[in-house]
Parts: sequence; structure tokens; C-alpha cells
Amino acid sequence: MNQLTLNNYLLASGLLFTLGFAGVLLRRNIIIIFMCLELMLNAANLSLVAFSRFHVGADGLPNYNAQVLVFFIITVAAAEVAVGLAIIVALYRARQTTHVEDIQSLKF
Amino acid sequence: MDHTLPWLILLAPLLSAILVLLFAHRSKSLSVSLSLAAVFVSLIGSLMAFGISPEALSTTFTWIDLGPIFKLNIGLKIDALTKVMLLVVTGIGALVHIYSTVYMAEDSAKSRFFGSLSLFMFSMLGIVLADNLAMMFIFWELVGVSSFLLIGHWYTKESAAKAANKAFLTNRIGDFGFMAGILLVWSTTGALGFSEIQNSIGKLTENPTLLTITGLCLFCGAVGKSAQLPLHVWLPDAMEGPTPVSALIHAATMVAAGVYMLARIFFLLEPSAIALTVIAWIGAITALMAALMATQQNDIKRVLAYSTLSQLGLMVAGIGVGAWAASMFHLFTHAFFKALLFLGSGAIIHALHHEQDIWKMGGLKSTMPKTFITFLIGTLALSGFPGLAGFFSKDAILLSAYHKSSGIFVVGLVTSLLTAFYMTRLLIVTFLGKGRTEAAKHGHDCPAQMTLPLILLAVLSVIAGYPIFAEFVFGHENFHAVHAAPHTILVPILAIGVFIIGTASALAIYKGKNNDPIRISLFSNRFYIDEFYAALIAGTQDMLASLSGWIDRYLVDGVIVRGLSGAAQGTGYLFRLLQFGNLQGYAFLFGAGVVTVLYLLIK
Amino acid sequence: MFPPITLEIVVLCFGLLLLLVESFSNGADKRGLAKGGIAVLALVFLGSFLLQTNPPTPEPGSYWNFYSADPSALFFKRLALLTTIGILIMAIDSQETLAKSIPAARPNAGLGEFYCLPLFTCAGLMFMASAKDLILAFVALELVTISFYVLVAFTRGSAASLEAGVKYLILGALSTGFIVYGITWIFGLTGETNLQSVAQKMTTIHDSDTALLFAFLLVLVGLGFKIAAVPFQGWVPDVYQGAPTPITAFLSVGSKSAGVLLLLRVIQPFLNVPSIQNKVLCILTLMAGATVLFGNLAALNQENLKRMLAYSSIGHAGYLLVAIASIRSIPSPFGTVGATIGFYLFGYMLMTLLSFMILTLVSSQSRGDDIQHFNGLAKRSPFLASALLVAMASLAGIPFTVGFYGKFLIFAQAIGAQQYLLLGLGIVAVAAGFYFYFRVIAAMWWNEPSVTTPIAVPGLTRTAIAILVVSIFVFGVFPKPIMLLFQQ
Amino acid sequence: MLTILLLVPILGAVSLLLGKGDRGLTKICALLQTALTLTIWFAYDRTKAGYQFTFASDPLLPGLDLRFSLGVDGLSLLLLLLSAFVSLAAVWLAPKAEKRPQLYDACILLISAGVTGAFASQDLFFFYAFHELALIPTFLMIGLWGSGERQAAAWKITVYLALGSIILLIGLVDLFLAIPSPNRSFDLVKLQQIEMHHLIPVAKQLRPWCFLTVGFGILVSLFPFHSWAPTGYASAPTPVAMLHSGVLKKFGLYGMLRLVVPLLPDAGKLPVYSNWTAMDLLLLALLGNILYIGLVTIAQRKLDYVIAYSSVMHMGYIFLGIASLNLIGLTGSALLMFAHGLSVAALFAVAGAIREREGSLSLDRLGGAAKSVPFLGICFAMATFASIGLPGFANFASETMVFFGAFKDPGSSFIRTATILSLWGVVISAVYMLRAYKSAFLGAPTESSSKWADLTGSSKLVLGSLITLLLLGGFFPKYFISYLKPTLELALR
Amino acid sequence: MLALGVSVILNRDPVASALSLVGSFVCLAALFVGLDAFFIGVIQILVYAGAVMVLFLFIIMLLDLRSEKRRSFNKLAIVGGVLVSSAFGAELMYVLSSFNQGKHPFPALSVTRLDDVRSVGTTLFTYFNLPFQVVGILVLVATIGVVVLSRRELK
Repeated sequence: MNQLTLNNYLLASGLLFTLGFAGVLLRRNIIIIFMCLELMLNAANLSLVAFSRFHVGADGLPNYNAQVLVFFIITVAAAEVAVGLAIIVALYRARQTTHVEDIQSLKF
Repeated sequence: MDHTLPWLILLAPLLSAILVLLFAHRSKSLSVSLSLAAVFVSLIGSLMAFGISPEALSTTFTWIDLGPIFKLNIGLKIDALTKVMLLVVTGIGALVHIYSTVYMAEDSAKSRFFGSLSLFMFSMLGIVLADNLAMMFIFWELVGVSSFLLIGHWYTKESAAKAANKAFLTNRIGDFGFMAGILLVWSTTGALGFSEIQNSIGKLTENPTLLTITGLCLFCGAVGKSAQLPLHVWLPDAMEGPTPVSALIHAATMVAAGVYMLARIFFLLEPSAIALTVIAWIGAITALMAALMATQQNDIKRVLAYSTLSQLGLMVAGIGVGAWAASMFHLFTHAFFKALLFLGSGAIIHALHHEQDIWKMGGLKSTMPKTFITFLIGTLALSGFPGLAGFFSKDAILLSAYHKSSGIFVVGLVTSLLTAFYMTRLLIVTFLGKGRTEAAKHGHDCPAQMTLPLILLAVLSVIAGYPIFAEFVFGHENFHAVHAAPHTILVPILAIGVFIIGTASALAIYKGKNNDPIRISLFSNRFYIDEFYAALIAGTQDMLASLSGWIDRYLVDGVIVRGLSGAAQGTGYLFRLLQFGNLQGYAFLFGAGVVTVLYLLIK
Repeated sequence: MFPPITLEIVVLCFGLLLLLVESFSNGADKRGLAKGGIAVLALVFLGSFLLQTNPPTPEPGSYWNFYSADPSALFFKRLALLTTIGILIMAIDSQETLAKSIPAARPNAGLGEFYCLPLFTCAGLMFMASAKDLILAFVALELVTISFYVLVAFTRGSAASLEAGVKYLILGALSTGFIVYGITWIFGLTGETNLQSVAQKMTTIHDSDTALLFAFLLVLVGLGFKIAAVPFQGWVPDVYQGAPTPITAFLSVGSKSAGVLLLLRVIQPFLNVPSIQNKVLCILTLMAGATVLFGNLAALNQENLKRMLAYSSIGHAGYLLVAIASIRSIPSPFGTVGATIGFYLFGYMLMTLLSFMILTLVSSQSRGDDIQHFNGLAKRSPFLASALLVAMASLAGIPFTVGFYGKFLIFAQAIGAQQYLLLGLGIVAVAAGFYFYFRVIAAMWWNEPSVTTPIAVPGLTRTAIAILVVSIFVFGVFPKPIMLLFQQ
Repeated sequence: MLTILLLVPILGAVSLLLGKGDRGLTKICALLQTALTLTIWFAYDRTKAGYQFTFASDPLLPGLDLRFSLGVDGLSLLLLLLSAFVSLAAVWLAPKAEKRPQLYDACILLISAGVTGAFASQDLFFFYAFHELALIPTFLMIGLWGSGERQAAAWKITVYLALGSIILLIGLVDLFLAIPSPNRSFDLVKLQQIEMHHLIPVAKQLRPWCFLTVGFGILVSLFPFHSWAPTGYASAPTPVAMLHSGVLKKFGLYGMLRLVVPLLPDAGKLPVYSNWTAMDLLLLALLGNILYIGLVTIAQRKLDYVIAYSSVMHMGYIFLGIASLNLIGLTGSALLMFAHGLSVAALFAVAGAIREREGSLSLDRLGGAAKSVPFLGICFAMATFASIGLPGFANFASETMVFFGAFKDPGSSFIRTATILSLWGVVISAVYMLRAYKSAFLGAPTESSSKWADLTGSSKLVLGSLITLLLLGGFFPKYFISYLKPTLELALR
Repeated sequence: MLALGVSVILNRDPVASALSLVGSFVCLAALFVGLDAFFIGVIQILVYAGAVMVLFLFIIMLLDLRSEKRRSFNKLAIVGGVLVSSAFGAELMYVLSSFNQGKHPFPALSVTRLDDVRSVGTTLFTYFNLPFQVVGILVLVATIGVVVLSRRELK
């Protein structure tokens, strides 16, 4: 499948990123917004992996630094998800809602 | 000796002024004696000045010293011209001091009065002795201050306070021109001393317009001080001050300072025909109008005040026609008889318990004979009775006017006619007939301290005109300058003629009248000039003031300053509206920001 | 003499130790933990002055590939330490307030964690300060961010705190996304994550300016969010207002300074590329102008002091950006931009900690953090009032305070760089700043207090406040030590 | 020496803030200050130009010649004398504050410390810094003890001055950077030692000139930027009004003399807008001060506003002297600062005394006060005469010099016209001041004014000392000029 | 994959969108494998498609979120969101189109079957050990946070 160029992957990830962003902007449910954020992170991962495949080192192997970074990103994302969901749950307990319009008490 | 003498003359009054105003104001008698002493010191000093060398002696003290580029000196200089003024100022000053001891006897603020009087003496002598324009300006201002103090002596009287302010402000306007003139002179010649300027006069004359402007600017100062049209309005109101003050300041000395100044800088005016013409006509018109006003006044002091105006006008006109010496001569003689008249009127007012309306007087001839005699002499001298001082001096001016410009000459004649007329009117209404009020009936002559000056002045008003005396005072060349103009018999005859006509008509009209048969409201209301000025000031200055006040309050401060701060706050409020608290909204702004910045970056 | 990384290690280990102690100390007063934390941090701070410098040349596998101990790094470590100390002091003072809004079965349960987490945050900040590799930077940044998620939402009993937590979480995650994507691109373009090699590589890249700019933008967005730069400032006021006061202070000092440092480090390579240099600077200028104006004007009529300080912290971010936008190849006679920023942040830390400490005390005792709650403070507690006056004066930039010196340096940099637009905006901003900072002073001294009960000040806090006030003056007159510390 | 002079008020203020000491202590501090200043004044060697009594610390910024350094030369010494006496009067004549008296006194001392520091420091940075020090006390005092629209006034004066100061700060730094690098320094002495003129290339002079002139102009209430002054002074408590209008305001002019004239001499000739040069614009502004503000003053109906506006107006003359750019004009304006400071302080002092007694200062409610309070009357009259420029007072001497200087050699064609026009201001000032004096002190006494009590004892002396200084300066300007001349010659070298 | 992504943001029903998210993650993993990053692919499936998404679903169930039907859409916000995101997409396209490096195909690898698990592992544990430690701390902090935040009442 090497006829696929780097840009194809980058395009895919970019679109994925945009999709995630669009989701963040469009959806009203905080949990889904959160999912969309995960989507954005994964988009980043995709292009990272693509780049790592693209930057083949002197030894002819992919650049593993990037893959390690992907690994870190996944971990961090997981942690973030855990904390985030915990906060959202707490919020739900307090306000019985997970909708953005319902949390606008702090303003101006 | 020679060099300390001027300082002695100048500083003695200052010393007494300081002592009186700062320390001695507790005890009246002490302050009185202090300032008396001071004035006599100056008097003696000036008399001694006659003794010493005929040629000018001068001495200076540097007041501001910035090295070569700029020096302001307090320089004293005694020459023939100065001596005349010295005599007038100190002499009359001394008499007025004596007179005042009684006149102001029961005034609560007697020592303040005498203090200010000394201050006045100091500043007046300063003008007289000044050897440069800057110094003359300094004392010019000081004279204004002291006259402000003296006019406003009874400051609790609203009218007095007003008059004082009026006098000061009107003078200030004149001084504005004076200062401008000084600056112009200095910037072109680079000198301030009279003699230095005279030496480098060439720099001025090479630019005639500048010269004219300069001359007229300087003349403004004289217009203010000597109350010429259009700045004459303060003098009549100045009569609010105590009568001795009127006699000294507003008849004999200060108002004459303008003329003196013009005489001093005559060399500077001479080259500019235009300037001279303007001066001459302003003087003439002042003389005429003032005389006309005088004919309809009922307040004894005001009559005299207007006559002073018109006489000053005559002197200025004299300068204008080039007869500065003649003007000085007239100044000299006029000082005596006008002081005499004022002091006389003061005596009357004193005797009649501050009654000033001549129609409330009458018949005083019998009750206060001494006053009457002296007053009569004064009147005659003023109206130009042949053989008295006024006759000679006025004659000299008319003579040169006759040669220079017939217009001025005619005006002069008319003026002297009117002079004779209103003075006679005054005399008749005040002294002849029978007393119209109780007070008038019980008038009485005043104590010696008041009558003595009258008598002395009367004597002087008789003799002052005669060459023997005058020549001694003026010194040869000046006195001959007085009579420089070729003599014609016509002028004296005309003068006598108008005198006779004026006196006769007055006699005819006013003999035995108890109220004024003629009513010319235009004259009695002084051509409505004060009203016009009031309107003018209200129309221009106060209007502008309130306008700019409004602008400053509502435009500069209100609109601009508050507007800007309001704009800032408004913007802040708008900014805060962006913080509407919606999470997604923030995300949206975030994204919008990203998109814009990215666009800016990659476009 | 010991290697720099010991600092972080000590902090971390002690954080773990505290956690252990906490889990075994049932229901006891948790203040002890915090006090211990303060003590250790203070020790570490002192220790940071006797480190062995000149790190060995990095051999593969050693942490030196990621970790630098250059003066600026040390400087920011110390900044982080001091900040954390201040935060812990505040946390102690606001114990009652916190306890009320933490749903707990037993009194002051959960407070222990609240005292421990800042240590980990601090460690994260310190790692960030030393990070010279994007990966470490990212990880440390995330450590900080996640601990902040927790801390902001910690007092979940109060609706405000939760709301703030959610807002911070979502927007923070968004910015994380951007940062990650940015790092991705940087890596993609250079094949490197180590900043030095990135810088070298970047100069060799030719035909892909747009891509470079794209990468720059992504990073800028992410870090701009952290330092609260317009237009990424949306979260700041709400989160600052909602978060527990000590955490607000921590956010406004810690996360801002870390963000600025990282930004400085990351944009440096981009500035070395001549073809895009101008665009980068232009964008920074625009952002700086917008930020400085927004922050200071929006604060103008803000009634809630915490929110006002939030806006003002946006404003200060603006000033910092002004300095960053004035980076030029020719060094200004007023020292490097880095030093300027370092000093400004130092001063900013002092003033912010001071004002928030006092805010904590006053708001916990007069039930509210509006400006009106400070009415007549001069009567209730002259000490606090004068201290707050000093803080406000310094924030406004009155001479003889650090605040003034910082502003002076920043304006000097801007003038040197001929940034006249920014100067004009800066003038407006400073004037506005005088207005809203002085409103607090006016409230304290002009108005009469509603309640006249005097305010009790715990000893520890009193000393802290005194130290802060003194150092505000001392370094305001004699800034040299700080600057030298930064240069070496 | 100077350090002590500076420390006295500061320490006094601190101990007052700590709750120790009272009005007595304040008075002692003020006396000490005056005594020290007089000692320096007489110990100063006026034959030499340049700074004396210098003290300098190490550089405060690495690689930058910026140090805390004090020193005086003739010019700053004159202003120190001014500030010492005005502070003395301010402390002495300040009405007793019923609320927070200690804070009140501390603020007065702080302000006076600020001005002292500003004039005594020979380093640009601290010269600026000390001036700002007075900002907070002023703010607090106007807001707490002021009268009328006091809080609004406090806000306006504070924010406006802050604006001015920041512009000024930018100007200072810009100036510093405009100096070619080898002799860049914040140290006025170093700047004096090098050949100041044409140190900065002409083309580079305009920008700093504008910044500095606008900055200083705001602090001095130059025409378009004046509107903070009247409201501020009118509603400020007496001591603040005295110190601020008398001394603090001179800071800006002092800066003009210190920096703008010597370092940016040619900027005035550069065109700013079409064929208007910078100097022309400055002249326009100062004409605005003299004529426009003069008219505004005539329109005022309250004594404090009259005085406040008049103090704004007189700034025009000082600027005129500065604009002349020659020794005569500069000396004139330097002396005029001194004279105006004294006279306006005296005026405000009397006005304050009246406010104490009457409660209001609207002219139509006052009258005839000279009968019951002759001393106040005399002082007011004297100060009035001084401020309208009558001979015998320092104002006249200095105004004369200003006029002569401005007329001497037309640097710009416009300046002579401006001089003549500004002469008219002399008339205007006479109009409003005399009117004010008349309606306050002359005329028939009102029933309230007839019951007033005059000043007594020491306060008489203090107020009198201001007048005495004015008279001294009027009779022997030479003496004061001998202090100024070397310094200013150096500035024009 | 993208289609699933679209369905994530278009689905009214949280559960549905969550599931489509899982789907898109799986596809993503496939792409990883296609890029010779087997290990990452596996991790992706395990962590994301497995753990994380289960967590999501669990929470969604726990809070049994209704779909957003009851909510009336805020038209403005929708339009704005679409605009911004599409603008961003467009700009991204532009960037990519001008990104010439990426036009070339991927360089070939030296070896045919590489054991990237070892390589990633070694890199991770040797070279990247410091970040690895920090991540550990991070996870710890996260754990504490979750405990503190999600307990009904702290003991």
C-alpha cells in the first residue's frame, strides 16, 4: 500500500481533527464533546504515526520516538478521560445535567 | 554726597512706608510723624538737588544681572527735567501730608493711609528719577498699586472698592501697551536706558513703521496713567478716595507722570510724524470732551477731576505738537493750582461733613473766607486769568499749537473757554449766593494745618508762571525751549478773549441760581462712555469668559475627557459581554481566533 | 552539592510520603500536612542554591537529553517552589471555607489530598521549567493540567467550583489537542522532538513555510490558552472566579509562568527561520495588543475582586506578550527579553500571591469576594489594608515596587523594538489599570465598613504577608539580584 | 545630607502610619526639613555649576548605568527651598482632620517627601519615581478629606496623572535610547559632563521631544491637558492643594529645563504638521493656557476655582520662558516656578482658612473679610499682587525676564507675536484676581465674615515667611539668579 | 473511519455516537497497522476501543442520558460552529496542498518484518525513562483525582 503518500494520511488525520473540533462546537452534551476531544487526540496520533513511518532513520527503521509519543498521548488521554468523566459525574450529581447551556452561572 | 542724594530722596519714603505698614501701624501719631519726616527728607533732598551741579548726575544699582546679555538696572538720574518733577512731587507731597494730618484725623486706619501715602511718594519719585524704561515701568506699576490702595482706602464702601479696581485695571491696559513698547525698543536698540536709546536711535529710525508702532505703544502707557481718551474713565471714579489723595495723586503728580514720560521719550516720538499727530489729536479730543463733561457735573470733586482730564489732554496735545517743554511747564503750574483747588474743595467737604454736591452748598464766601480767596486764585489761575501761572503755560502750548496745526489750536481755545466757564460756574454755585443747606450755612474755615497749604499753593499758583521763578526751576535751555515757538501777539489776545467770554457767560447764567438752568444729559452723563464700556466689557470679555468657561466645563472636560474615559469603560463593558459564560461559546471564540490567526499567517 | 534533578525527586517523594501519612491519619487536623509541605518546599528552595551546575554532556539514556539546568530553568523552578509555598499557606487559611464545600463524611476529610496535590503540580512545573524536549514538556504540562483539573473542581460542593472545573476541563483538553497536533507537526517537519535539534533542522527546511506556520499556530494556540492570551482567554474569568481561591492564585501564577516559559522556548526555533520571522512577530504583536487591551479594559467596572484579578491577569499576560513580541536580534540595553519576562513574572508572583492571600482571609471572614466586601478594611485591619494597598499599587505600577520595575523593563523593550502600536495600547492599559486597582484602595480607605469586626491574621500568614510586602519594596528598588540570578 | 533630608519626612510618615506621633511630630519633621534645606542652601557653592552634595549607590541594573543617586545644583536647590517652605506652610496651616489625623499628616509628609526626592535625585529613573510616589497620598487625601465632588476629582486627577506619567516614562526611555550608546546614562551629571547639545542627531530629536513634552505637559496642566487641575485643586484639602499646585506641578517644568532644553534643543525647529513646527504648537498650547484659561478663570465664581485656574494659567508664562531657549527666558521661568509656587501656595492657604471659617468659597457669599481678618487679608492681597505680577514680588522680576527672553531672538517667527499676546494675559489675571480679592475681602462685611477670627502666632509667621520670600525675590532677584545662572548656562552650553 | 467520525458528531443518541467512536478507533488502529506500527495499533484497540470507550459507555449508562431531542437547537451556534470548523478544514487543506514533502511516497524499510514491540519498549524504557516516570506520576495524580472527585462522600 505504499502508493499512498504521506499527505493522504495527513489529510485523513486533519479531517478527523476537524471533525472532532466541529463536534466540540456543535454538540451540547458534555460527554459527547469530550468524546470529540478524544477524536482530535487520535487524529494527532494518526499523523504522528504517519510521520514516524515517513522519517525512516539511518538504520532503516521508522522513527520510534514518535510512536513513543503516541504511547504517551494515549496514556495521558486515558488519564484525562478518567478525571474528566469523574468531574462530569460529580457535575451530574450536583445539577442533574450534562448540557452546556445549564452551566452558565459564571459570566461577565 | 552727590550719589547718595538721589537714593536718599527715593528711599526715605520707602523706609517710612515699610516701618509704618509693618510695625508702626499700632500707633497713629508715630506713623504720621514717620511719613511726615520721610516726605520732608525727600523735599529737602530735592531742594538740595537744585543746589548741586546743573548737569545730570546718575547712579545705578543692578537689579537683575545675567552678565553681558541682559542687565536690568535701578538707575537714578537727576537732570533739569527731573528737578522740576522732584520739586512738584515732594513739594505738593509735603503740603498734602500736612493737610492730611487734620483731614484724616479721625480716620480709624490713619496709619494705613499714611503708609500708603509714603509708598506712593516712593513710587512716584521712582518714576521721576528713573533713568531707564524698565525701571520706569516698575515704578509705573507701583504707582498704580499705591493709587489702588489709596482710592480703596475706605474699602468697606462698595463704590470705593469698585473705583480702585477700575483705576487699576484701566491702567493695566495702558501698561500692556507700555510693556510692549519697551520690548520693541529693547529688541531693536538692545538698550533700555534713555541716554543709551538716544544714542542708538538710528536703529529705530531706519524702520519708520516699527518706530511709529513703538512710539504709540509707549504712548498707551501715558494714555492709561494720564487718563486720556479712551482710558480716561477711571479718573472721575478715583475721586472716591480721600480728597488729599485726589489732590496729590489724581491732580498734581501721578496723572502727570504720563506727560512726564512722553517728555522723557520725546526724542523717540519726534521722528515719527504719525505718532505725534495721533498723540496731539487724542490729547486735544480728551481736553475738549472732558471740558464739556465738566460743565455739567454737580459733584465738586468731579468737576475738578474732569478739568484735570482736560488740562492733561492739553498737555498731551502739547507734546503732540512738539512743545514738550511747554507741556512740562503747564504740568508744573497746573500741579499747583489744581492741588490748591482740590485741597480747597477738601476743606469745604471737611467743613460740610462730606457734602460734595455743589447745589447743596453756596454762600461759603462769607463763612469760609480764607478758603474762598485761595479757591478763587486757583480758579483764575486755571481758567487762564492773565498774569497768573496758568495763563503763561497754557499760552505757551497754544502758541506752539498755533504754529503747528490750527485744528489743535482751535480746540485748545474752545477748551480754555469752557474751562473758564465751568470753573466760574463752580465758584459761583459754591461760594456765592446764600447757603442752600444747614450745613452750608454753618461752614467754617479749617485749622491752620489745612489752610496753610492752601495759602502756600495759592502763592505758588500766582508766581509759578513768571520767568524768574520758572527759569530757576527749569534751568535756562529748557525754559527757553518752552518759549521756542516764535511769539505772536494774536495768541495771548485770543486766550484772554476766550477767558473773558467763558467767565462772563458763566456769570450771566449762574449768578444767583439755585439749580442748574442748563441740562445737557449728554454731558452730565459723560457722553455715556462708561455705560458704553460696561456694555462693551459685558459684551466681549464676560461673554467670552462665560463662553470659554462653558467650553472648558462641557467640551474639554465634559466631552473630551469624560468622553474618553467613558469610551474606555464602554469598550470594557463590550469586552465583558464576550464572557457570556457559555462553554461552547468560548470554544467557538477559540476556534474563530484560530481560524483568523491561521488565515493571517498563511494568506 | 547534588544534581539538579534531586529537587524534583525530593518534591515528588515527599508528595507520596504525605499521601501515605494522610491515608493513615484519620480525621486528624490536616494542617500539619500542609505545614510539612511548606517546610520541605522551603528546604528544596534553599537547596536549589547549592546545586552542582554545568551538567555532563548527555550520553544516550541519561535524563540530560530532556532536562536542562540552565539559569532560566532554575529560576523558574524556584518561582514554582515559592508559588507553591504561598498556595499552601493560603490553603491552610481557607481550610474552613474548603471544608464546607467538600462533601465529606468526617470533618476535613479530603483536605489532605488537597494539600498534597499542589506538590505534584509543583513538580510538574519544575519539570516543565527544565524541559528541553517537546515530549517531556508535553508530559509535564499534562501533569500540571490534570492536577489543575482536579484542584479546580476539588470543592465540588460549590456549584461554581464544579462549573469552573468543567469549563477548564473541556477547554483545557481542547488546547491540549492543539498542542499535541502542533508537536506532531513540528516532529513531522523536523523529525525531531529535542528543541535544539528542532531549531537546527528548521533552519534547513526550505519550501514549507506554510506548514511551519501551521505548526507554530497550533503550538501558539495551545500555549496561548495556558497563558490566557486573547482570543483564547475565554475560560479565565469564569474558572478563576469559580475555583477555590488558592487554586486561582496557583493558576494565575503557576500555569501562566510555565506557559510563558514554554512559549519562549518553543517560538525561538521559529524566530530563527528568516522567511517566517516577520509573520510570527506580527501575529505575536497583534495578540499582545488585543490581550493587553482586553484584560485591562474588561477589568474596569468589575465588582467581583476575583474576577477583576482574573481580567487583570489577562492584562498581565498581555504585557508579557508585549515583551515577547519585542524580541529582536539586536539585544536591548535593558537586558534580554528573557530576563525581562523572568523579572516581570517574579514580581507578578509576589503581588498576586499577596493579593490572593489577603483576599483569602477577607473573603473567608466577610463571606464574599466582591470589592464591596473590602469596604473600610483600613478600619478593620490596617495591616491587611496596607498590605493590599502595596499589592494593588505594585500591580498598577507605582514606582519603588516590583510591579513598576517590571512594567518599566517591558516598556523599555517595546520602545527598543519600536513597537509603537503596542506602546499606544499600553498607555491606555496602564491608565485603565490605575483606575481598577485603585478602586480597591478606594474601597478600603474611603468607604465605611459594613461590619466592624477586626480580621484575625494567623501568624504564618502574617509573616508571609510581611515577607511579600518587604520583598515587593526591596526588589522594586534593588532588582539587580533577580536579574543576576537570571543571567549568570 | 540630602539623604537625611529625604529620610526625615519618610520616617515621620512611617511612624505616623504605625500609629506613633501626632501633629507635633509632623511639624517637627517639616521644621527639620526646612532647616536642613536652608543649611544646604547656604552651604552650597553657587560660583560653581554642576551638582553638589552628591551621593550615589551602585548600579541597580546589570549593564545599565542606573543608580540611586542624589545631588543638587542651583536649579534643583531653588525648588528644594520652595518645597521645604511650602511643606512647612502646608503642615502648619493644615486644618485639624477630625477623622484619621495621623493618616492625614502622614500623607502630607509623603507628598513632600516625593517632591523632595524628585528634585534631589540626579538619576532620571528616581527623578521620575519619586514624583509618582505622591500619587497615592494625593488620591487618599482628596478622596477622604476633600470637599465638594471629591471622589470624582480624586479619580480624575489620579488617572489623568497616571496617564501623563506613563507617557513621560516612555519619553524618558525613548530619550535614553536616542542617546548614542557610548554615553548613554540615566545620570544627569554624566549627561551634563558630555557636550549635551547635538549629542542626539537632530532628526532623532522630535519623537522623544513629543513624548516628553506631552508627558510633562500633562503633569503641568499644559493647555489641552489641563482639566484635571482645577477640579482636583478645588476639591483637594488645603495642604494637598498647596503642595500640588505649588511644588509638585513644578516637576514637569523642572523636567523640561533639565532634559528637553539641553538634550533636545533643535526638536522645536522640526515641522510636525504641514509647516507648523513643534515649537509653534507648544506656543499655541501655552497661549491657550494664558488667554483661554485666563478667560475661563474670569468666568469662575468660587474662590478655590479662581485660584486653581489661575495656577493653570500661569504655567503658560513658564512655558513661554522655556520656549525662548535662551538664558534670560530660562532664568525667568526657573525663578517664576519658585515665585508662582510660593504665591499660589499662599493663596490656597488663605482660601483654606476661609473655607474653614465660612464653609463655602463662592464669591457672592463672601465679602468685607479684611475688617475681621486683616492678616489673612493682607497676605491674600500680597499674594494676589504677586501673582498678577506687580513689582516688588519675585513674580514680576521673573515674568519680566520671561518676556524679555521670549522677545530676544525669535527662534520661531511666531514667538514674538505669542509674547505680545501673552502680555495681555497680565491684564486678564489682574481682572480676575482683583475681582476675587474685592469680593472676598473688600466691600461691606457679611454677618458671618464679621465674626471670623484671624490667624494667630506661629501660623502667622509661617504664612508670612512665604510672602517674605516673595518680596526677597522681588527686591533682590540677583541673589536667586546667582544660584540659577551657572546651572542654566551649563544647560544651554 | 471518517464516516464513523461523522456519525459520532451527528448521532442524536449518545450511545450510538459512542459506538461509532469505537468503530472509528478500530479503523484507526487498522491504519496504524497499515503504517507498520503494529504495537501502537494493538494499544489503540486495547486502551481506546477497549478501556476508554467502555468507561464512556459505562458513564453514559450510569447517567442514562437521553438523546438530545428535547433540546431545541441554537441555530446561530450551529451555523457558527459549522462555519468555523469548515473554515478550519479549508485552511488545513490549503496547508496540506502546499506541503510538498508529503507528496512523496513513504521510503522503504530496511527489514521486512520488524519487531517494533521491542524497539518501542527499549526506546521507552531507556531513552525516554524520564518522561515515563513523569507519566507515572501523572497517572497517580489522575487516580487520586478520580477517587476524590467521584466518591459520593469522602471518608
